Amino acid sequence: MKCFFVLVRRDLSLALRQGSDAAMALMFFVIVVTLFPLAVGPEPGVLERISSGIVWVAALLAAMLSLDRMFQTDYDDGSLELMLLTPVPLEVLVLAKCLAHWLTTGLPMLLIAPLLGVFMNMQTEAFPVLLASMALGTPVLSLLGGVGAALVLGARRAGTLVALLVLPLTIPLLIFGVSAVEAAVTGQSAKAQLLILGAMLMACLPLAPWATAAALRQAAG
Amino acid sequence: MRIRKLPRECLAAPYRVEAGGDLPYGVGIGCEGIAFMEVFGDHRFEGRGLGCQRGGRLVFDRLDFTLASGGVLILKGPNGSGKSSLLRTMATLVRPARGDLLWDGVSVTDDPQSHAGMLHYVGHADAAKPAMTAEELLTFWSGMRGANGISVAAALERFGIGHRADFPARYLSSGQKRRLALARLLVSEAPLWILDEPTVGLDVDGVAALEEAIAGHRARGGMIVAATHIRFETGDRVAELELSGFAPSAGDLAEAYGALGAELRADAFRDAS
Amino acid sequence: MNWFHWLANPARFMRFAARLQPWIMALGLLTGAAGFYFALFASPADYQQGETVRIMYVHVPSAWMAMFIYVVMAAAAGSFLIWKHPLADVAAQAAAPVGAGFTLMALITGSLWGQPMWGTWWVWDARLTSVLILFFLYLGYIALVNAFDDPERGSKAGAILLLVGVVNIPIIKFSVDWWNTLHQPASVARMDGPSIDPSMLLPLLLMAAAFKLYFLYLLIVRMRGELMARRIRLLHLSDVS
Amino acid sequence: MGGYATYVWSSYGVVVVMLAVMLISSVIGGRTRDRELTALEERVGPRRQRRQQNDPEDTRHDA
Repeated sequence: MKCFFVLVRRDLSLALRQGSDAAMALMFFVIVVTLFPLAVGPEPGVLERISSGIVWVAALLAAMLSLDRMFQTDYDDGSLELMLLTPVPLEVLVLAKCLAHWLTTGLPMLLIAPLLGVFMNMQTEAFPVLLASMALGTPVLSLLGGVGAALVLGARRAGTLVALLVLPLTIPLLIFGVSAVEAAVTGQSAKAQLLILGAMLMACLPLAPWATAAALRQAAG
Repeated sequence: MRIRKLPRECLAAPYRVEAGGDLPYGVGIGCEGIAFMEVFGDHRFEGRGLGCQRGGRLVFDRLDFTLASGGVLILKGPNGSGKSSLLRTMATLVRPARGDLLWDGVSVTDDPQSHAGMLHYVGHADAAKPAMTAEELLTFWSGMRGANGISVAAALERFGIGHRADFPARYLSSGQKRRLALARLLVSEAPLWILDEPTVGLDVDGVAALEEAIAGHRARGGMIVAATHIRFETGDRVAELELSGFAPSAGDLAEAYGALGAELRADAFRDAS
Repeated sequence: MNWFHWLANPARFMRFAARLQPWIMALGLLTGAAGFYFALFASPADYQQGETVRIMYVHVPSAWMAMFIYVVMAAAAGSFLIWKHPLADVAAQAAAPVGAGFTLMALITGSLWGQPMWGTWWVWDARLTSVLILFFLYLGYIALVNAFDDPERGSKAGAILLLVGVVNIPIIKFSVDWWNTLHQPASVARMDGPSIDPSMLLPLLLMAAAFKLYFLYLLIVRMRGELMARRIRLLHLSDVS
Repeated sequence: MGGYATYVWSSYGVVVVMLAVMLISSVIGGRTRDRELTALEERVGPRRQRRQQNDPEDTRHDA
């Protein structure tokens, strides 16, 4: 268990020192959302209607942008091999990597999402649900993304490929995340959607690291 | 791992025993008269009929080796003969295409995770994160594997980079990065060291430090497999393995490609279509 | 189980498959001809959808095949990862383009069905949307398998992706259905219709059977090709060394 | 076909064409590889066949 925290701490301190990676994903998130009012026009009604979808799609895309860094540097400099050779189950280490990834990309996006909601004329009543749906959804994004990031290690054009592989798998997340916010906007209960998102997180928590670990082992071999 | 809990000074002590001294093999004098063999216990690492496949190509086949506590196995062979592949197979990073690896007579291929705790692997890459200092890197790896060796500062000192402890790895020269990678061997204990060209980039002092570390490791019952040009006193428990002797023949190549081997004659089914 | 192991030998499997091939072809042609006849001429037009219902007889079996082939590939991937048998990987890689082809077929016929029904070439109908996502999954698999210089790496990564995908498919299907009921106005007819008359069931099942036999035949042909490609690669390698 | 003939026939046309294209391209691909393999085996073959005759364990996968 100690290894888990040691690895999270290392990844966090690396992310802080090479802050540009995490910041770039966040900037991308903000810029993509900003493009939409410019593209579809600034009428508050239109923006409000599409706001939840835009924020979620932008979050998905921004997460994809940061994914290929997740294991790539460790793979390139040999750290990954050494991690495989620690006496800890690899799944635990994968979970630590995913947590670190979420803390550096998912969490900042989650925190800035209300601001983007304001940009998009979203009703303030919907903000708690937006935050809740993203709090449940972005960890799933990191976990699923980990599988993709591990699969493309050593592949040609890995950065693009990982998005092609992971984005279709995140569609359920998008559907329920957006619909939770929409329910809140129209004054309905978003409980069902949030529960389903929670179930997805619970299902991903054991399954995704397992698949990621298998992918990492074959990447090193 | 059967490592007796010893005070840190004791673990540091064996490195002062000179290689090739008069002491009976594997026994050194530490503080409080502890015999070093007890540090790792008596182990045996064997390979039986190993075959390894890289990029769809069989690089060596039907290879056997045996390594006992205190022993050294030096891999020899021209480029492409599979030295690195064999070392990676021994480290369970690569699954052998054929044959089996045994630790104390028990197969390790089915449970690589527990075998991983038994070994240190130093490959071509130094795993030096440019943004982390030497000390942080070593502390990290000792946290991952358990800090049961000598202290981080002492390990850095032993490889002569103590004065660079606070330097981010991006400012270290390639030789210093190599020393840093080797210092990892000392901060956490493992009976088996797998070293792939460990002296690349090292100067004379660096090689000497490595030799000292290796001698100390052996004196305490550790074993070493290496592809290296370091000269070892031949004789007691130093074996050489010439890999070019295990290059597969064409027939082996055909057979080893899984079950798509020699008997898959195209004409066996071509006529029927 | 014994039988399974017996067939796991590629040469033996191919010999066995070659003996099976003419029978599959005959049976496939028979069901195919009957299927086309019933679908186009010997079945009644739907009272609601008119003659366009005939498109269903190719659209729905294609969509079924798209799903079926993905599951077959995932099963092959599972046995490749567990038993490390290359034949399973050969099967998965040989089936992938066929699965993608059926998916594309389902999309095109769905679009041709949608135009007269809804007056537009594309509607975000639940089935069409799921099939579209499935198409992406197929393309992702094919892209991943071919993205490595070492074919072995591609095989293993692809197999893991297939297993992850097959776990996800029911979730995707569920979420798309859910999303669809949320956004679909009730007045628009669903593509599957309320209930299927037995006179429509016969051509549907015949076509489904014909498609399955076609897939089986093509799988054998493609597996043979893939095995040969591997043997060629092997001979090149042994030639070099 | 009740005015919808274009749609019905074109969808059946698409199906038939795609089925045919997949089948023909696979068969042609197989043939090309077959030829390549034959040529290769003729080139590399003699050496291999000699080896196999000497190798009593040739049938080990059948075991």
